[in-house]
Amino acid sequence: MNEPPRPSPDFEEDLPGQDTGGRLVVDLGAYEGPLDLLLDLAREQKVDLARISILRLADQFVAFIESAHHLKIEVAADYLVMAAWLAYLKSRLLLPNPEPEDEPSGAEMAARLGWQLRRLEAMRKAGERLFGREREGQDFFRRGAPEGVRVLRRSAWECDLYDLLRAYAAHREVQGESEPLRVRRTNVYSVEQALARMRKLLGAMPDWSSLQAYLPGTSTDPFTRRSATASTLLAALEMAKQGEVEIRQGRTFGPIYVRGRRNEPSS
Amino acid sequence: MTIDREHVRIAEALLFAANEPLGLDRLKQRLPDDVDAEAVMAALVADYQGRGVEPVRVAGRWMFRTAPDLAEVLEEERVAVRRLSRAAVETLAIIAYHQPTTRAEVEELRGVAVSKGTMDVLMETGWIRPRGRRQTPGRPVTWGTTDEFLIHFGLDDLSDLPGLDELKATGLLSSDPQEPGLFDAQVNADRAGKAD
Amino acid sequence: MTIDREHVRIAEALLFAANEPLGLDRLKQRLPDDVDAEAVMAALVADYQGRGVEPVRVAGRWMFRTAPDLAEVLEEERVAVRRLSRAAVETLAIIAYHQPTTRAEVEELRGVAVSKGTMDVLMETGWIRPRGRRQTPGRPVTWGTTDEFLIHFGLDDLSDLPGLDELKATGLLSSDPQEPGLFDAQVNADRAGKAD
Repeated sequence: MNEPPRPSPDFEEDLPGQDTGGRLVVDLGAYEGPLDLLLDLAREQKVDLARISILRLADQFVAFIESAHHLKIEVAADYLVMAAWLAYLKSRLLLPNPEPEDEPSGAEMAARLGWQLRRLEAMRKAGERLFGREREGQDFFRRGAPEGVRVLRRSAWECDLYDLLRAYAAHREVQGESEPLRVRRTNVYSVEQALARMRKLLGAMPDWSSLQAYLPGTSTDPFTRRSATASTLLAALEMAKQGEVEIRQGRTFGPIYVRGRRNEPSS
Repeated sequence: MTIDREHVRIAEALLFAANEPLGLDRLKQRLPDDVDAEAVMAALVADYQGRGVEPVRVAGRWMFRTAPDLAEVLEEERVAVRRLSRAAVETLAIIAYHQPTTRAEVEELRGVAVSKGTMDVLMETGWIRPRGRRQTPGRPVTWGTTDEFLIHFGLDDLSDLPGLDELKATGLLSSDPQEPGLFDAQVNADRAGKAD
Repeated sequence: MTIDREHVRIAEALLFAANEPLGLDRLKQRLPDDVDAEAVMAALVADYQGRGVEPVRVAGRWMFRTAPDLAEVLEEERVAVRRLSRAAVETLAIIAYHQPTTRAEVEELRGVAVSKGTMDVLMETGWIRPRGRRQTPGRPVTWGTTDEFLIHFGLDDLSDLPGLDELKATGLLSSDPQEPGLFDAQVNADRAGKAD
């Protein structure tokens, strides 16, 4: 771990705080915060970070900040905070008692700082190793002009049997209403038939008789029966218009009665 | 003349990574001066004989392309599930129940024109097919359903399509087209009169 | 088991044609059902041993790429990769090794605020992505790396990150010291040194 930082092709190595001829050149701008500076100073101890002397590091840091101060370099607040904290840590480490009960011991604080530096160091190295790998676009290349996989779009149509049957049923319903007489023509009892039958029966009926009495009695089929009812009614109305019969109905939907027109004047 | 395998590798990588076909001149630029680029390409072509991709010369320049006989493998089907329109479902139903039937008959039954789009969609489903021509003036095409139709709707046979009575029994068909209620009231009234 | 050359050809053509790395599942889709896609890929890898291009597995999927030792010849193909700042490299490394991790955790580790510019640059590379939110007060966004990150650095899986095992073993990926005893010794050494 104490090897000198390996220059990486991807970023410029910062070389701040160079000791040129005994004169410290301070360039705080090159550091990424107080931890970065601490790490750089720790490297100067040239030992494994796990064995770094936190006391010595604190001295180095404070000295560094002081020199910056002497050179009237504006020092960012977080560096000053770190310097103050390190001074406090140093005092805690050197004066083992009395340790306040409610805060971590000086040793714990030092341990945490050492750990933080090791973690940062580890990540810095990890970044370097990552970027030291063979990389796409630098060391290897993808297919320059991939043909691509042609996409054929196909539609799958969704429709189940229920949809189909419902559609047909709906269609039949509509159709049923618009063409009600389609299949019934053969059973229709025509108005002409009804007229002929009424004229034939009229003489035989004595007085007011129910329209029902004029219906042909042969069919029990409800449709034929309804058709005959309608036609007989129409025939009766037609005959009434011609003056051949009289029609009477006591109430709405009540029974309809028919009788032959009396030839003698009613007056 | 022996070909340096390294030069073939270089040509291979260059062709692979290039985003447009490479001319021999470009290849020569990357190879040592005394190398016969044509021979290198010939060696590369030989290497790829019978493989899934191959170097080909198009308009005097080289490129890799996939072997033409594998074209089908390189097609990906994306299936988009779509719902049939109401008009299409109804038309399909009428064709299924009345086949063979003509478009004019479908239109007569539905009371509206069947759009070309509807027929196109139904053809696309693979569920209907032309079945012949009716021997009437104009010899219109008649339509029917396909085996694909039976498979899709889980029917063994066309006769498995439920009849009108069965539709009514399932409640799908609510009113009976054979029994319009037009005269019911009067008949009942008649009956009531009869009972007097 | 013998490998059908035709299946190798198909895999080869697919990988060549694809715009992105293909997973084994995609390959299986194009091969007959009973084909061992892994064995097919192993055969393809063997075929390309020592060639100028090679199939490699990155981000758990397969792609063809040029042989890394030919990098110099392909210099002209090189894309101008933006030089990342030290802050960006460090931030990327922290995100890669600690993912999912929050910006606050990155800041804590580096002891300095992460500028918006750094995150923007990393997002622009396509190597990091938001991965969700941590279920802690403020529900901060967590970050992780993308498949594009793995492809770029030629990694098959995040577990292949260089030095990951060592970092895990030393506990350096956790925020708390794993070996408190070590530090006691060190602090005692400090005191001893001071006493000299």
